[in-house]
Amino acid sequence: MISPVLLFDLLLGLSLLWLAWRTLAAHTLFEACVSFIVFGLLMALSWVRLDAPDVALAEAAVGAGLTGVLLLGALERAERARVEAAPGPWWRRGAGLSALLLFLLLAAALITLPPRPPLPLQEALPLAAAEHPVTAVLLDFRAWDTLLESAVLVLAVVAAWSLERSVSPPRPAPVCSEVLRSLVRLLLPFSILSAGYLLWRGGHAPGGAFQAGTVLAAAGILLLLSDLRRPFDLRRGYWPLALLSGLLLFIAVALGTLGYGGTALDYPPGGGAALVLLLELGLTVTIALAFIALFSSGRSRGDE
Amino acid sequence: MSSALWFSLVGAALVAIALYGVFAEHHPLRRLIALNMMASGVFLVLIGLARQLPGRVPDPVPHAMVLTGIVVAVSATAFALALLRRLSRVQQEEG
Amino acid sequence: MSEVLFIAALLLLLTILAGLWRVLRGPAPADRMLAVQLFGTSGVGILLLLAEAMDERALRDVALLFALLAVLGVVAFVRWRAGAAQ
Amino acid sequence: MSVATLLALSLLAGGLFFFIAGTLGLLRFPDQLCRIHALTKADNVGLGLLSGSLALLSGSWAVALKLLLIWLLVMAAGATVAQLVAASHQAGREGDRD
Repeated sequence: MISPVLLFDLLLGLSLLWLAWRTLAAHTLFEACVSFIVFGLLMALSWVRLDAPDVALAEAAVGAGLTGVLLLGALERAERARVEAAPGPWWRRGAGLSALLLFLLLAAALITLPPRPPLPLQEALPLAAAEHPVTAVLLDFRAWDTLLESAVLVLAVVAAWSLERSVSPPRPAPVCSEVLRSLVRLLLPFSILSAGYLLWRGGHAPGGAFQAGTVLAAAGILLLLSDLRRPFDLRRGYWPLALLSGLLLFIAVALGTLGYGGTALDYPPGGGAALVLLLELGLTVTIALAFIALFSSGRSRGDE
Repeated sequence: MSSALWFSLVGAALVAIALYGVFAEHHPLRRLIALNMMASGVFLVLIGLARQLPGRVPDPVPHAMVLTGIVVAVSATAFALALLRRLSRVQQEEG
Repeated sequence: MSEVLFIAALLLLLTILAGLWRVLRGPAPADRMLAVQLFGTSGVGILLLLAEAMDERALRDVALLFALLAVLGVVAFVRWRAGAAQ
Repeated sequence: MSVATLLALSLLAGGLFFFIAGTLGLLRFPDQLCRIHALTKADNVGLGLLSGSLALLSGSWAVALKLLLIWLLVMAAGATVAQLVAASHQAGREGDRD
């Protein structure tokens, strides 16, 4: 008899595929968005089954929360966009055929992949500045990647801002229900608490800046959506500095370590844990503010 | 077949389905959703491979890459949506 | 014990799929959005079951995030409806 | 098998019953907002029983507290969402888009 574990995994995988197909074949844009939100939920379950709790945490915040909000937020505009004519049957057949070919190639490669030897990384882990392996990779071994990632985030925000009309007053928000406001008042402290908890745990267990940042961003977006906070312009005042804090901290630490030991982002012995925590703090702020900025861009009166 | 290999294969199939979607759909928002789905498929392949290491602990490097990938994918999606808004506005002004 | 928990998780996954089949066949948008909320609850249930079965405490944090953020999509939906009605 | 395990198993069975009953309702009675409104409640009871069962199984107060917190959050969100969607449904009834 098939074990329940295997059955669960089989069913989960099949439902992912089915949902992917349903999302693409959806009749309305709204239907596609809703299917994709449920798809994100099932993806989070798959990460769990693959022993990737860090990824599951990020997916729970991103897939089940942020992406849905972004897509539904753009729906009103997207429905009005004029689109080119639907591709013809031959084009579709060609696309289907190349998709099938791609799948066969990928599947053959995955099945015939030789077993991999254990990683040399395991030996280096005790030397890392963080106990948790994923955090160690993100902020110690491959800290350069994370530095560049925060640069990408800032770049995306700048690009989105550049597409907007310049000075435009915020759109007066429609009156929102009092029930929602009281829920948000209830959820907000919990969200901030959870973000802090995830950040603190990141050093020795699944969690960290990515998860904490997305949770904070989701809380901020909820705050904006419920009209408890007037929409504010992240381009004014000290906000840009806060948005850049992760990137700036990273560059500062890189320069500091360069001056201290000769190699950028090679932490001095004993000081690694503190530096990693500092970087995570900055990264959390950058991720949270970048997502809030990306969400609220294009939502002012001149744009609608 | 191990669970890890199974999920990798599902990831590969997702990439293929999404590829079809990117080419066969004509609405930009649907294409964007298909692209996001393709990213999910790629992540699934990566994490599945990370799980296939000997021993119980998965390889943390793909996990870190996927975490970075998720954040970058969301910001790219948000930027694409900003482009879409702009497109629809320009079309509206042209009448 | 973990086998029993996996069977329970499997049943919850089946309820999501059954509900999905209904939803995708198309009642009004509001129904769909409520159903998504319902799947969120089942998802939380599955995560809690797996946390115990796989002995991985981080999964309870994932469930916590699900519970915290489930409301986001629905709020965006309501705002979209309000915006479209104007 | 200890009394606690037995109790946990029966709570688990009860929780699953409510989840399945809710889904059967969803399959049997489509298109009606009030039905789904009632179904979300069935789900919340199901999650409550499930959390109780898992709290007993884990045998740790910290875990039990976290499960309680999650359950309360889900219930608060569920109630609000049902209210919001019902209101939006009421408002949008004249000109439905689908």
